[in-house]
Amino acid sequence: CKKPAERKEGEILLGFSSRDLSAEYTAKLSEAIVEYAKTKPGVKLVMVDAQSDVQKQFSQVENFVAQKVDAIILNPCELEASTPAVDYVKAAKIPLVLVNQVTKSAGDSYIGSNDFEAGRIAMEAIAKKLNGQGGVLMIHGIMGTSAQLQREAGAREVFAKYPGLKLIDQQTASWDRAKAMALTENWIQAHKGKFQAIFAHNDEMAMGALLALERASIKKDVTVIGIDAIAQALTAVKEGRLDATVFQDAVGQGRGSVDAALLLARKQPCPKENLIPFQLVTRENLATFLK
Amino acid sequence: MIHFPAFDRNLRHRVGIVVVLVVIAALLALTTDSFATAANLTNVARQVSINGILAVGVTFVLLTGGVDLSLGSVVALSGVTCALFAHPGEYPLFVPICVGLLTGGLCGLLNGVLVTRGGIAPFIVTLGMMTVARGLALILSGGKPVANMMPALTDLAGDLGPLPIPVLCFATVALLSGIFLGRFRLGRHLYAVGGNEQAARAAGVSVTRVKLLAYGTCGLLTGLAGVVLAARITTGQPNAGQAYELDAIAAVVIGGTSLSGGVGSVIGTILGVLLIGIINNGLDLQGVSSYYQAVIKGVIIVGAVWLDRRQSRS
Amino acid sequence: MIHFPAFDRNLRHRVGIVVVLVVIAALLALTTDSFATAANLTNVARQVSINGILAVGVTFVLLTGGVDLSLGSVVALSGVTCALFAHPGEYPLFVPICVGLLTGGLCGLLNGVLVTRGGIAPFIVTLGMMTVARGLALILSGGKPVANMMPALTDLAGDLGPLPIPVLCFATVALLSGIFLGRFRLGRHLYAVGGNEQAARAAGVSVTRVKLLAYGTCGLLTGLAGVVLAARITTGQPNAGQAYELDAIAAVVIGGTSLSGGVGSVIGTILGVLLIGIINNGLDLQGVSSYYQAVIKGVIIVGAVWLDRRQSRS
Amino acid sequence: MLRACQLTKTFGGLSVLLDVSLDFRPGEVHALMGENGAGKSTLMKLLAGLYRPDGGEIQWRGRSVRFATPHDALTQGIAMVHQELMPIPDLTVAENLMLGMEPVNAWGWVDHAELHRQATTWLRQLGTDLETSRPMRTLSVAQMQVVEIAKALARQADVILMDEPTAALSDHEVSALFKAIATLRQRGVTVVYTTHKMDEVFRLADRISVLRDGHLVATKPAGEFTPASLITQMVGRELAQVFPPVTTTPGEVILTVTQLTREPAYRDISFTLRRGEVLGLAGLMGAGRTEVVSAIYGLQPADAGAIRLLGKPLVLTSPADGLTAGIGMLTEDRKGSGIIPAMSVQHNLTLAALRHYCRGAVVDASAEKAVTRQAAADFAIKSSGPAQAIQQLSGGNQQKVLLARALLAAPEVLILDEPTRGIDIGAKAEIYALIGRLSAQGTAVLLVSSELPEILALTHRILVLRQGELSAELNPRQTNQEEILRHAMPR
Ligand SMILES: Nc1ncnc2c1ncn2[C@@H]1O[C@H](COP(=O)(O)OP(=O)(O)OP(=O)(O)O)[C@@H](O)[C@H]1O
Ligand SMILES: Nc1ncnc2c1ncn2[C@@H]1O[C@H](COP(=O)(O)OP(=O)(O)OP(=O)(O)O)[C@@H](O)[C@H]1O
Ligand SMILES: [Mg+2]
Ligand SMILES: [Mg+2]
Repeated sequence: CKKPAERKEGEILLGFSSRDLSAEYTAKLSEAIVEYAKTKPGVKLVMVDAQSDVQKQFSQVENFVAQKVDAIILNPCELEASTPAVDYVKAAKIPLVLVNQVTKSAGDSYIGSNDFEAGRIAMEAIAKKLNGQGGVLMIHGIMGTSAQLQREAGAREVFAKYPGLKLIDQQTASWDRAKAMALTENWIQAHKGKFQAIFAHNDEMAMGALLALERASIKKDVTVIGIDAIAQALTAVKEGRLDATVFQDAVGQGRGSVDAALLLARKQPCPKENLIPFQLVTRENLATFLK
Repeated sequence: MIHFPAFDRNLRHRVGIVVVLVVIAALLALTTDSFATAANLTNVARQVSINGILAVGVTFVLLTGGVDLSLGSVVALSGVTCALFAHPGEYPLFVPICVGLLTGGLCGLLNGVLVTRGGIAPFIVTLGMMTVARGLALILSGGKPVANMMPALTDLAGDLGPLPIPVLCFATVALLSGIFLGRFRLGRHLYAVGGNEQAARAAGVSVTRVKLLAYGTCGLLTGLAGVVLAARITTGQPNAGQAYELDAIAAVVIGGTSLSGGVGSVIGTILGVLLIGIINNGLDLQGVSSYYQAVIKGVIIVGAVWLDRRQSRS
Repeated sequence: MIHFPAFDRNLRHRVGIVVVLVVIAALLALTTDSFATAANLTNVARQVSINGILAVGVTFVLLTGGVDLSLGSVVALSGVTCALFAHPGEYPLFVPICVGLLTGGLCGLLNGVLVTRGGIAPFIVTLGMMTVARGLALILSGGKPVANMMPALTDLAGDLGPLPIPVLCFATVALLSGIFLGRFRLGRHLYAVGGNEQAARAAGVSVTRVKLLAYGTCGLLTGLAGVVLAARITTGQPNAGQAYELDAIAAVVIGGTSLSGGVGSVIGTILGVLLIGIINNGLDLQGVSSYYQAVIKGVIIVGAVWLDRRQSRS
Repeated sequence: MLRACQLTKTFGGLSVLLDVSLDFRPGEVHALMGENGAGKSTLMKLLAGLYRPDGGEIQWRGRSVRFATPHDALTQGIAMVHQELMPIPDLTVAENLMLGMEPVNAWGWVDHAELHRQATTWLRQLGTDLETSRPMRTLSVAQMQVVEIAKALARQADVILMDEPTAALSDHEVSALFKAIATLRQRGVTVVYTTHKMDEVFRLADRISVLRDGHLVATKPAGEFTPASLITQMVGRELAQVFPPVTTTPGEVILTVTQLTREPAYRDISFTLRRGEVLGLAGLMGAGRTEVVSAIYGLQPADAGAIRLLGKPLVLTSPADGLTAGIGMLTEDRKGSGIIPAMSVQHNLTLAALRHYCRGAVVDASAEKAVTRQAAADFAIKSSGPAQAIQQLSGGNQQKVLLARALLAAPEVLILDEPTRGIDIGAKAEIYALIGRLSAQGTAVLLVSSELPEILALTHRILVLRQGELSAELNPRQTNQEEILRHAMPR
């Protein structure tokens, strides 16, 4: 069979399809993967960007299979919809590592964390801060994406636990800071004084909510928590503006997935699952996350 | 063999795009080992088929001088309705397929009715349909992907002999549409309406009927694309198809169809679809970073169209 | 007071939209306590100002019969370039602002050159620019938001007296553009080129210059929108502005500007911007679930345009 | 057979047709006459189903009918040749001609061979052998006009409404058309015919109806009219003299054209033009007259040759260059390169000379309005006001606006390409007088016209173009139509 020309004898070729490089967390994860792969001698990694399109990602996976790569690292777009891509790789008998997002079919190894957990941790923090009493607003990501669905589900579990916690209103801001800002401005008008916390499905939107609250000078009455621990969110936590965020270890996940892929490519045993837990970042434990 | 004067003429007109396509393909074949393999070429064909079906559909609308921005949302909506009727053991295979097609067709017809009877600009009508269909897809699915589809349906994304079924769908759709537009009276009337609506009306062509046909066909094919996509990703995904309309319309316009209507051909659309498909595939094969991919893709498309138009002017 | 016959006429022509606007506003004032408050109305004004600046800019392009799909990406790119020069203590305030404006203006001019000199369809040119500018924004920012902006710049999203500065920007831009299009010779030429390019040329109008002006102005205003957005969200966000072009073009077309060019007015555009803004605000205030928001928004927009066109026909 | 009963049509509160009752008999040629804006086209469009009447009814073979669309009228056997050209630019001549009647084969496919065969047959009947596979956009205005006529003939309708079919045609095609009309008449077909060319009416019409301001003022057999009485009926007053005598003598040479060439349209064109001179350019359809004068205006630059204005060589790449140099032009294609349809009469009028009505870069609205009012009076432009969209004006009135536009720029050299196309006899007389006045003021006029009487009466000198080459220079006082045609006919 034909091997790509740029491949030297004995070199290992890895294919990596990233969910969306224009999203900050995924970009960080992908960078970690690329950088870590560079430190491994005899390894070549090709990265492609699915731009959040399931069908496009499926095509990229097909391209990898056609190229006969030694292993594939997949950062799936979706829980359900990305399953056929996983099945396709398995049928082609190429080792597959899933990172940051599971699918219905399991790969040979999964590195990552569970979005359900992230939602739960963030909401728990809010509940604790409000002593289980108060009004909460929730800003969703793009509706129907698995991150949105699972983060919501995690948060809902907490609502069930604390009957004093009321979900006053919820709306999507499509992961977008400007949209979250406008939404929060509108909510400040509609629900003035009735809410004590805002939970945003990611930090971008949390930053938008934060800016709107600050502009209306009512931030001190409202707790804001996001997810992802992007750089700006960490700074905001440090400055005492943002109450908390949920840390996802992009570098840990990235390195773990490359290691797993190499093990599988060399036909060595590899753990089926490597869960890197989410951690709540507050002002108290911030130092460990600011490197 | 049957003689297709329109086919030959259109191919000759699009010589610029053909040249760009061939050059890019040759470059890719030379610089990568994987491009010119059967497996990869089948991949390219499979990958372009959904955009191809959409592009052929929207060719009808663009020829009449209209536009359809609702493609992506209607793909999602049809995928969802199809998947809702596709749980194993509930209905026979043709039910979800028909439901998906009908959903698309009805959305298209509604677009057509609003454009013709309502006298509203196609841009506004289909922009409205774009948000409405997306909302309906989310409502019907409860915001969650509709999974658990019957294997018979998801098999439709598989192969029939050496050829993937989606590719066969695209080929059939393109062939029939090409014949319809090139050879049938109603097809020619589509060009007439797009070229000069007043003149077509004065010559006794029923402009309303022609436009309804165009939007309806476009909707039906969008429904087909929705079903094929659902089969391929084994779910009805309410947020699928984002910005698919742009890729489809881009393919059509690259292929020489005028946005003001009256000029264009299915063969041009196919070339446009292939160009976009090969650029996407090639850039991924070359491992170009996705940020640079965007830049390169934009430059190649504009460059190809520039070459093509210069070619056909001289 | 200066007399603006064009202004009055345009307002009279858009009576349908005015009625819809008033009805919606009245409904909201009656059903919610919070709508008709000064604070909320300031909010609406603030929220529409970015879309408003973009819409006024793209009105120039649409009047010539062109289109600009690159608005959203260029907003992101200008925001990023502006933010790159906006770190505290590096440059004085005017540098990042000028860099942002220039970025937008250059993108617009390039669009214009490709359309006029290259003879490529505006749809393709600006679609290319859309991907290229997005790619550049990602490359320049390394894919991460460019944070750490000088307070002087982010203050530009604040208030000047009772009025938010973005609103003042929008109002100034709209006023100047309205005067330019309604009263200046070059403004008249813009309408002529859009109404019948050949005839405009035959009457001695320099079509190339007019189009360059239109695309350039649109680009410059897009750059302004990018700077205002960056100030508002305190970062240069490479993935900001997704689909902003659709909202902007929708506002313009709702306001009665024809996509085929030659007809339209800034006052119509303002009405379109306000309609979209009030719908968004109202649906949020009413707490309508986001699935239904999409459906309702689509229906209202199509309905408003239908009413308006019926009105102005009779 | 076809009867209009008390037809009324209003546009935006303005009645353009009031209580018009007329009947059309089988086998007659019925001429509809009237000034620009009298309502002739509106009446025809009502009969052809393009407009619906606001009052009254249409009777067809004794029954009252309502045509919702042109399609309804066509199926009943009523076809129309429209005053405005309606090309579908990117379809072929044959496809345009046979639109809606395409022959199909057993499979339901369009039979292209048959399509072209039929199209060729119809065109031959009109004396042209235009290639039917050419795209419509490559045709000249006259050629498009022929296709429009053939399109109506091909319907084989019982009533054919012809709205100024010969406005853009030269004599050769006109006589072919008349032959075709004679055959139609023998077959019992009704032809309703509108024209502003007086001679045609008396050659063709069996009966003449005159419309004035939307009212029917007379219907009589043609024999009962004389040209003078017809004009009086139309205009409402007597017209002393149509052609003013040429009294001026040309001055110094202002424009020199040497060896102008643009293959394949024309080659080796050289001539001079003097101040105050009216130079006629005659030729058959497609002889290249339009293309030559377009080059002098910068609309379609020539490939080779030189143009000098007052001895200074001109580089003309666009009409803007022509205008700045002091050359003005009225183009032949009213719809294509003339009007800006959605713009108001006022804005259309001042477009080319706008800089004269500006303070700095700002348009001076009051000056603009004043000049519009003046022009509307000078040219008797009939509109509901300067703010009316020009597309709502009658064809002749649109033409007057364009003529006024060309004059407002006050050019030293004025090119008029078919200036009186579709203009009524009264206004024509005024335009002729105007040309005389311009020439007296020293403006050099280059007049392209297919109406030979016009050229003969108005000019100082006539150039004849044959297939892109100058074939003769004639003195209008010492020549006649036959001689011009002899030089114009292809060898
Ligand atoms: N769509 C319209 N809207 C408003 N007014 C109109 C419209 N169409 C025609 N008119 C008006 O109706 C009147 C009659 O127009 P019509 O075209 O019937 O004249 P006509 O007799 O054919 O003149 P011409 O000899 O110049 O062709 C004109 O004054 C014109 O301005
Ligand atoms: N039979 C023909 N076949 C091909 N091209 C033709 C034919 N007749 C004319 N043309 C082209 O059509 C165009 C008509 O030329 P132009 O408009 O300058 O003619 P004209 O003398 O003004 O006549 P008119 O305006 O009455 O048609 C020219 O480009 C000429 O080359
Ligand atoms: Mg008329
Ligand atoms: Mg001519």
